Amino acid sequence: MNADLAALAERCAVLFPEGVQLIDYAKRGFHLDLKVDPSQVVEAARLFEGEGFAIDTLTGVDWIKEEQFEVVYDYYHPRHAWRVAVRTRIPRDNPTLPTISPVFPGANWHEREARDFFGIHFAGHPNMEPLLLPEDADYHPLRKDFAA
Amino acid sequence: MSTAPFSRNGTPPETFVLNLGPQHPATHGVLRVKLTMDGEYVMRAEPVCGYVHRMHEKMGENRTWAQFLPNTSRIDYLSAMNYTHAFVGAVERGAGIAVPPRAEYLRVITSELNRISSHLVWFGAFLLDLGGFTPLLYAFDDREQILDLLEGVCGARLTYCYYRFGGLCNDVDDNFIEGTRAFVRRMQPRFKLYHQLVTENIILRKRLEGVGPITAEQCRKYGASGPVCRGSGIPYDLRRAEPYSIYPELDFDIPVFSEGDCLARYLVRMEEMRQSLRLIEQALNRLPDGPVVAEKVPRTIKMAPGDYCFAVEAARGRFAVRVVSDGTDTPYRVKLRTPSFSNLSLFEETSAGMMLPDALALMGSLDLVIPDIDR
Amino acid sequence: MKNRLKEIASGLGSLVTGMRLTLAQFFKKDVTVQYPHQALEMPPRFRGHIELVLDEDTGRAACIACKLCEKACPSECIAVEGVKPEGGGKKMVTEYQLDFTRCSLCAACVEACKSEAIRFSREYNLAGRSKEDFHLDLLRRLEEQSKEHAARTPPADAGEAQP
Amino acid sequence: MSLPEPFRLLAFLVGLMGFVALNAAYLVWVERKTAGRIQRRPGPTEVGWAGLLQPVADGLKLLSKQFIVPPGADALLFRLAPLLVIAPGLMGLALMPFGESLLALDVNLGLLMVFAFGSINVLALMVGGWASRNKYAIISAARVVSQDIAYEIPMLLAALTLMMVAGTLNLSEIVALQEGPFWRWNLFRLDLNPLMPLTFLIFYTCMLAETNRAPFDMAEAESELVAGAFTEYAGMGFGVFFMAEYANIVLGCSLMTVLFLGGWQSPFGAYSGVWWFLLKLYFLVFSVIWVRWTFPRTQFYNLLNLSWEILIPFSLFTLILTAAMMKVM
Repeated sequence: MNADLAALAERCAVLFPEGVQLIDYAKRGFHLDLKVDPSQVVEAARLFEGEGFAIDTLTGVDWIKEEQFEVVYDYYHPRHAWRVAVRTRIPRDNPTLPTISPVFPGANWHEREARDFFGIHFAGHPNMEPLLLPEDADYHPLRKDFAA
Repeated sequence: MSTAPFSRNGTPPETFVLNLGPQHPATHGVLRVKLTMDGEYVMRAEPVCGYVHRMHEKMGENRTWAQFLPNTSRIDYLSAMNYTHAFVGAVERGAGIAVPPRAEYLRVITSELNRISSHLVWFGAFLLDLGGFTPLLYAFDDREQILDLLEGVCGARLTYCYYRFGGLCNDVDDNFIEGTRAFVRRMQPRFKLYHQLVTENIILRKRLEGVGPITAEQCRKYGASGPVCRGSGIPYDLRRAEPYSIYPELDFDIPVFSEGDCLARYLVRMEEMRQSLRLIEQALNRLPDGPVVAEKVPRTIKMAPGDYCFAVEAARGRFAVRVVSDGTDTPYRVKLRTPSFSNLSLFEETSAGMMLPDALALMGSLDLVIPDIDR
Repeated sequence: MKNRLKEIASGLGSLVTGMRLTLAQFFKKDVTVQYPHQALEMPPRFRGHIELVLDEDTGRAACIACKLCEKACPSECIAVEGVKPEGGGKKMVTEYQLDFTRCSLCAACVEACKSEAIRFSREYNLAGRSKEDFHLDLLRRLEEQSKEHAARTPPADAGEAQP
Repeated sequence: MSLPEPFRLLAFLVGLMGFVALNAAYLVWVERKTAGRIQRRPGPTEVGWAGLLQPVADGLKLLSKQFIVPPGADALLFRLAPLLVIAPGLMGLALMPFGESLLALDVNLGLLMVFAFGSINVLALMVGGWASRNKYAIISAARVVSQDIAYEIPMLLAALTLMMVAGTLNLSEIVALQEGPFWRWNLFRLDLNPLMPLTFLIFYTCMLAETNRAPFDMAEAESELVAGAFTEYAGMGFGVFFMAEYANIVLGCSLMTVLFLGGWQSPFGAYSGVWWFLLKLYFLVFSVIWVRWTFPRTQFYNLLNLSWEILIPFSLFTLILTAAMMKVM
């Protein structure tokens, strides 16, 4: 099983020079960790979509000390049960990322949720209204500097 | 199966917007679906959620690890055990706490009991959506047995806070074990009753066969998991695909149907209840003695910085907790990946062109729990 | 045409079995408990709201107001005040407020308490007209219970003081 | 009891209204008790002994509620719909031969009139649904129309078979013809129509669909259309719709008793009387309630296919078969 996983890791290392790590599942809960430049997000999504991966979720983390948002895309493979985490870092002041909803329509809702909680704007997203917060919500609760 | 005669000889259909309002018998919770209807046919269904949004993820950030435990059983109150198992697993994985075998076995037994009680609620509510009222009462009659068992063990009936980091909060007593064995014996004839009364019923078959087809491709594109993707031919069950706890040691099989219609999802869940019974029986036979909680569990959890995931096969599908820790005693970020969120996201695409009762049958077969969507 | 007839026949068959089953259930005893007339017995580990434990020898609450439970509670519903008696010895609890509207019954406080001073009561008939009804003063409740308990001391009650 | 003509009829009609009101009230109690028994729970027990006063309590509650006409609704039609719904039930029962002389109107075309009144029910539900300007009600009104049309035809064909077997449309004569032990009843007259039980089954299914009951309750599908055509009705408006539903059930079941089970004829030839009629009637009503609490709801297009593809061909076939048998015999 991990022979093809290692092969996949090589292919990613070629495409995404920033960093590919094979992770021990028992320790961290996923198999492959990928650091990707924000502009290559769609390319990574297309690569995994081609490999037969499914979209799992999109996690935003607010690293306020480094003035950065970290966005982690999770993909899993229904047949081989691999789990891949693709990470990107975007500046905190005007956080924008290209949308991957044409590749994975499921990401549409996850991106709207990230916009609600962090204010990350996804360029090219079909309808960027709030999903879980009221329509007129201009606050972003999951930011560390959000005063309740 | 009904396909909509949308463009009658070219003239655009005059549509009207029907609010399957936040308060509606078929939504089983506070979910609003804006239906653009052409007569009886649904042209576009747009779920509007957020009515039960409580921001569990922010609560995770300003409570210590142990204080977040009660939240986990309130995200999806129907499979509270599995959800606590995921959070407790993530913290144990991060802080490196070992769990004694007896605790692992009891976790599997209580999680599977919780799965059966959740499927029984789904079975009753799904039949209610289709107009059959009586099976709901029979299902709840069985579910009462499970609730009494779990109440005897941990004192709560729905939002159990039973698991702790490193094991359980207290051990089970003998009448829990006797009660569970009696429950397993009692369920066999009950399944036969459900099978004859409901599964073989011609009206129900006509109501579910070929209704609401979801393709494996759609499941992959939207990340649908649990019985929804197993009904469309994807044999992805976390207890086998990403084994955790002692599931690898127990032998059970994963029901998979490839038609992808409401009947397939219905049969998957009915078969899953039988498999859970098998699991409980095996786990009960092999229940080891010994402590129920690890010895040296630190009062305040210290975890190396970094992020840790733990995923669990809840009743509705894959529930994953991603915990990001910065070494302090409160989590830096708690991400809750809930199955109903992804399962509902494919409703818009799959319900286009269906009639209203079919669309509601499809929504019922997705087995949605609304607080699970909004978190 | 042939299998259509067979399908209709099997369809009718399934309808008849359905009717037979519900008629069979019709004649069975009902399974429900008529709540106001009959009440269920709560299991020993049932989690009602927490209550203070009566310390047998001192006749007062066993709580030493160490505030461990107050710190452990995720939703800050416990407020404890204590005072150190002049003659030394353990602190005495003077005030124990529980805001039961926010409590999620997670047993964090009961487990945090080192001196076994609080436990879960088996109260479930908790109807109240306003939220203030659920700001419970556990100390006063304990005193009332011990007074009641003292009033009918002769019958050896199983230590389960029902208010 | 020989009152002059107009007063006799008046007394009968008042008696019938009392019968329908009592029926509507206590059939609700029977339904809730039966549903309870089937679902292994006791049903209403608090109000009065074993809940017997429950219908009275419901009635008082409905009477005390205000009859609100929703804004923008067509006030006249909104108020007219409940009247239109209860009328056919009453008029249909007026033609029913309850006993030897217990008959309000002895009309030669009794069977035809009952069906004529039966079709007003569709109009009333549609008017009620349309007039309350509520999207759910409009959907349900549309469903009622297509459902009842689809089920009127097989019902008429089955009634036609009966008419050929009995040779007359006068209900009391049909009952008189079925005199004698129970194998003289039309249901068991296989010599005239070997498929008589099938016609009985078709008639029963169509009656269920006509009264929007059980597997065919598409109009008032509570889990989809909230309350169907009478979502917007409150107070006695809803009460009348409720009463009309039970009046229609009683009308349908009594029609079947008259046509198939020999009306007030006793099964062993002697002591015939109105009690046999009521016994058979309430057995059929019990079966309608029993069916409701057993089956889920059919899907709309299955419902129509069931009628156009199965019921109509079968009833046509029995009609032709009966005609052939009559010719041969």
